[in-house]
Amino acid sequence: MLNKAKQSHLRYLAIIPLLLLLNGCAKHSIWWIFNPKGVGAKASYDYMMIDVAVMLAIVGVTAILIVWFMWKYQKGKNRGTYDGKWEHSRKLEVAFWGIPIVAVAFLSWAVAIHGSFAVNPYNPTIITKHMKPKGDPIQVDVIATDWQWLFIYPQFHNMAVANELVVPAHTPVFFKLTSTAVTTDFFVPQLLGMIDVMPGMRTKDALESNNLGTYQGIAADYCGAGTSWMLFKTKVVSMADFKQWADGVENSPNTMNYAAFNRFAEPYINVKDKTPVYGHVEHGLFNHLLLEVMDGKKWPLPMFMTENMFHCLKLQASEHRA
Amino acid sequence: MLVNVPGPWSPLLGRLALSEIPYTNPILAPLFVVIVLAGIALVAAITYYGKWGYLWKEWFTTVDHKKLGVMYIILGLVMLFRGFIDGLMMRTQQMLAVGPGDNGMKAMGAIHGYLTPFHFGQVYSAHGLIMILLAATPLLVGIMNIIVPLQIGARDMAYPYLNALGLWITAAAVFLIMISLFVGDFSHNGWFGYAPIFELAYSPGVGVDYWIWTLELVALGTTLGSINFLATVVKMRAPGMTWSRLPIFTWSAVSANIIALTSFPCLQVALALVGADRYLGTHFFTAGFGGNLMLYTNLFWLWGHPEVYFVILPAFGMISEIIPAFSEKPIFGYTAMVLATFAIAGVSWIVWLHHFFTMGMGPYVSTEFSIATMLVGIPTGVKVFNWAATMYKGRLTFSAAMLWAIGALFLLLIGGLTGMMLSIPAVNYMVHNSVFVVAHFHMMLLCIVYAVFGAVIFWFPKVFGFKLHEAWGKIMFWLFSAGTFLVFFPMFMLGFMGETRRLDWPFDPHWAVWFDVQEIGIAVYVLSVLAFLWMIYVSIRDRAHHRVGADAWGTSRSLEWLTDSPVPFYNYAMVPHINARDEAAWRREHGFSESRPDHFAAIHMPNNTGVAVYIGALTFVIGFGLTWRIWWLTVAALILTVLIMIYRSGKGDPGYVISAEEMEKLDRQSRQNMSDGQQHLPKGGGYTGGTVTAYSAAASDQRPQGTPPGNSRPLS
Amino acid sequence: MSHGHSNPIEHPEVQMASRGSYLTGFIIASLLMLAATILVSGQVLAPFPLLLTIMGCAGLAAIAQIYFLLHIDISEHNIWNTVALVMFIPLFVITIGLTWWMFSQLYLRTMPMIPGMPGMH
Amino acid sequence: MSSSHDKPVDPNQVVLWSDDYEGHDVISTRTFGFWMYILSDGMLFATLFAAYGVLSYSHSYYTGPTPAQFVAPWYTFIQTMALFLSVLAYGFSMASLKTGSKAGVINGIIASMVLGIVFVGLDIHDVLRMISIGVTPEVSGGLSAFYALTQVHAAHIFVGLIWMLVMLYQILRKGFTEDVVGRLISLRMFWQFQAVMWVFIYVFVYLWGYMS
Repeated sequence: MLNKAKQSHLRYLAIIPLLLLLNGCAKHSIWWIFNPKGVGAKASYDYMMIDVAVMLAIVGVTAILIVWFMWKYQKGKNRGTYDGKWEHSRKLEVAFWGIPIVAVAFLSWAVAIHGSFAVNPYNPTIITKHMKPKGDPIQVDVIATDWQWLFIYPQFHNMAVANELVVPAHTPVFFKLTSTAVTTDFFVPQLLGMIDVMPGMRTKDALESNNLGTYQGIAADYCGAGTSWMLFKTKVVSMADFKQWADGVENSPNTMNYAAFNRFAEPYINVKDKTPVYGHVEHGLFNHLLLEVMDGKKWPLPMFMTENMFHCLKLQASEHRA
Repeated sequence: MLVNVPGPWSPLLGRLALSEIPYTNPILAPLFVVIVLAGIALVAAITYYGKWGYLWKEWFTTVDHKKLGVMYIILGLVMLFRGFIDGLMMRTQQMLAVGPGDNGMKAMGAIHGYLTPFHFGQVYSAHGLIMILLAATPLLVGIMNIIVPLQIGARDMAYPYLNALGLWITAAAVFLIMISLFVGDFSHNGWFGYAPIFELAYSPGVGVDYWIWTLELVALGTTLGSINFLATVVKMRAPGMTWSRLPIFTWSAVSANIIALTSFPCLQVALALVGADRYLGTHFFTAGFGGNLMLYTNLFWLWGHPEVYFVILPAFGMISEIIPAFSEKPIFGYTAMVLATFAIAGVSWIVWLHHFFTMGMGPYVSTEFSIATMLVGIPTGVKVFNWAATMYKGRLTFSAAMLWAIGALFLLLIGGLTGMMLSIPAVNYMVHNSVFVVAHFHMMLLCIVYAVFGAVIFWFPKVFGFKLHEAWGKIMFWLFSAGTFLVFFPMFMLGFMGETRRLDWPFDPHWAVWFDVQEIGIAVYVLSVLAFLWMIYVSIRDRAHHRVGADAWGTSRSLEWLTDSPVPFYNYAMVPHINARDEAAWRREHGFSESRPDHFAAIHMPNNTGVAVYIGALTFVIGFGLTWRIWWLTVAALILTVLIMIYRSGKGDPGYVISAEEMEKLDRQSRQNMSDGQQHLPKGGGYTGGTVTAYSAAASDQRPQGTPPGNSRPLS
Repeated sequence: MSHGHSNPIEHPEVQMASRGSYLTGFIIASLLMLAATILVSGQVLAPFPLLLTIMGCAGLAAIAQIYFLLHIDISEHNIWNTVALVMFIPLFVITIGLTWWMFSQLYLRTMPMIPGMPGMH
Repeated sequence: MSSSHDKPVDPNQVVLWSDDYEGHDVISTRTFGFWMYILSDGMLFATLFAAYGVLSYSHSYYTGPTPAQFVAPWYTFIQTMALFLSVLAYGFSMASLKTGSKAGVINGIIASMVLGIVFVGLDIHDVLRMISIGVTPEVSGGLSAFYALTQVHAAHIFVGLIWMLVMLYQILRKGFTEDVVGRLISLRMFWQFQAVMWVFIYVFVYLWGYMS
């Protein structure tokens, strides 16, 4: 196994030069941040490019100057004139303060202020201002447990799917997020930025994408031993496909009431990448859990899940849960 | 009041049991054996050579700021190595674990790679904590300890005993985190910890307790140190050392210690409240019962961001000393530099929230903290420009120290560029918690490490009287830089690919190649560590050939280069009178560099004391007792600490007096040692020997003829 | 580090103690605290003006104590203490004020079930 | 800008080594350092105040009691007076130090200690009363913060009392040496600073808590 993996690594080594070119045109690029496929991620990318352009101009010139000084004033080469007493110049000092002040002022206005409101998770103006008339926004309630995601679709028979998010294209999707375990981050690199998912608090985020495809979703903040496995695929599909998919899920016989959720929320590392679906979720589960966590409800980790991972993994291997 | 912990507890041993020693762990058990054997060998060697008395009398009980500084630096270097090993383990784990499938080493019990997620969590938590608080901080405090009193012409720090106490409490923290390797385990929640995962319900073991008390001890040690530095600079400056003549490094030490003094209480409170949650069952950071988990994050970064500047400002100070010395020019824009230093220190207090922009506190708060964060870029930019202008019209010598300083400059440029990206909430949402952030702050922290290596090479001859081997210093620089590039350039790339932090299993196979590159980088880093050790060995072996005079580099500028190398324990036989900002350069240019005092006065020196060592040991016991909930031990150690402190306060320290005659003898001896060592060297000595001649020629027309008056006399 | 050999009693920091000044500080602070206690226990004002008033009392009492008791002034022996205090006060304000502001914004957005906060949609 | 290059140096005037450098002022250095510590302690209180501010919303008290239900303003006012009088007594003791009057200093410190003990006694009594009616730090985040702030202050007072005891012994044993006088001044600042902090705790924790 190890050998095989090593071979594949070597194969990749050969394409380093290609990767360095940052080929942004590739359809399934691995440069997720440089290939935004969602409205929010695209806005963030644009702000980043403005910022990088401004800063690179200053930093680049400074770096070139330093290198040039290093070349010109090297001792013994006599390329430049030495002036051991030159330590002050009013003009230069004004410039030294002025350049960064102007740059920071511009960036504050152009990206910090504008950007904060444009991708404000509670009211992202880039989405809400130009909300498409076709199709109502879709609401998704996100509940993070240790270490799974549960996505509830209140408008679709209150159905739910775990560890997989399916959303229609060209349609704003509004998320309400909370956690029943510990804090983590909800993050789909190509579609929308991170937002904290906190127990006892309800955050929001929004997403709109016009690009069909499957994108990786990540639990971006450390939340315990299962963090690396707390992944979800985000599928952006056409509205017709979405409707069809929703019909299928709604007809699933699995339902999730509070008792079922109690089992679901027990610590579980999703090593087999399972995506169970639930045709119906008890109404008000999200709010109920939010309030219950505020009342001190916990699904604590058993000792062996932190202190003795050997035991934990043996237990997981037996796959005692569906 | 006390919370019941899961698992067994006994009054005598608390939670401690033999099963807490991970002797079955295939990684830790052999390491434990190796360390125990090495320890035995070390103890045996010291005993065999009969050095215990020497170590105890000359080092452990010393209150001399230079020796304490050296011990701080040794402590920092050892922990830098430990932190590096942690980094190596993380890189190796990610390289082995990347991609789907089972390409790990099953034997170790991991699903992927060779570390279990829990063990991996401990490794990176320890890595972060060690690198920032137990490597960078002791290294910087050590260098400040040695240099600041010398630069202001003081005999010692304001409170020499407090200085020793700070060292030994820091050492206690180091012992605590080291023992967590072999007894129990360390926190797995990252070096800054997350609420509520560090609550007892989610971290039932002792790891978080180790983490709390280690941090509390470092915080205590550093606060004591910062009080000492500020009092030293405010109250102990030599005559003529006005504020406008204070060397830049001292200025940066002042600003850094203001930050430390003001910010460390926040850390102490934040961790004490975590402790209260875990020990007393309070609800500060719980999700339920009206607690607020983000309050922890807030209080932590309230300290955490100023702390970042606490470590970077002294590094800026070091760069500001090294670049002028090897550019043969005074620093450009002294006043602007000082203003910029304090501007950074001031702004550092209103930016902490950018560590959790994603919390969801709304655009108004985000905007304020975003703009405040960008403001840091202004003084930092000024500093970089001023360093560049210092090099302009200079005469640059690319000695090893200068290379490290310039390397730091370039890392600062990259770190600044990426920092400005991270300061924008819209961009931050995409890369927050990704390895892009990790790469960014490693650029900044490596800027510190570069400055520290530069400073160690720069000031080593001042402390030990001989230079480090230049060529090996440069080889190490290039190896280290290659390692930096190979490890952190891929990390930036991985950040743009969306890899988040702290993944024990990097799930995307496309990342594999970058992890391989990083692993190569780590291997190069290993070579640079070897080069460092070899540099030390070669330098000590050939020390006779690298002896230096007072002005070791021949182009040095600030006051510390006036006194002999190595610095005698009394620092200055007579306290110098300061005439200019760069006193050493001024005396050299005006022909006074050879002048020595012609008469002496009696001086009063503090006695050595073992009390600091005892209190350090007791604080370790307190930390250990609290971690394992051995209450009798904790209480006993606490009471003993208070009693020792009261005893020491009653006994006081009469100190001892060196009479004027003795002083004269000591001074002659010190001078003799120095010139003996230099006999075979060209005049001016050392690597930049030629410079002195050039300078002398340039300055010869200004050189006053005849004997300098007053109480000074020329030597030659 | 040669010690001054003068009598420590004559040190200016000993000599600056003054019964009158301590008494003044005590009386001012006590009266202000008394006033605040009476106002609060009698609930004579509406909550917000009452809050402002007792905040004022606290501020004045603290300033009186700092000035009359701790000798924070610009005399030669206290100037550095004063400088240090002046540097710290903005930090106290920042620590408490910005934290408070931020969490009020956070609560506003993430705790919809609290009375008076916008409801859940 | 720089004075280092421009002015010509007269070799006959220049002073290179300080003849008359008498070393630093031990008492001033000690009190300045201690003042630094006190300000850092103030930062500690500021952080606790920040925590209290965040945890003093109505939902922070969960379903448990709020300060309005258990704070007794006049009881705490008596505590306030005990502390203020203790500080005053210590101030008078320091005024006696000006003349080197051992008896005056010792009497002042003893008076200050007694009043300090009264303060701590009242505090302990108050805590016991609150615990007896079910107001404990485990009940809610708000109460945790309430207890943290008030009891950290009480712990400072306790440390101050031990310190006073040590100082009494040192005065009797050694008289007014430089070290002892320096410590007495440091203790004065420490004690007075606790009064300043108490003003804020009294007004913002007790009185405001009682109001809301």
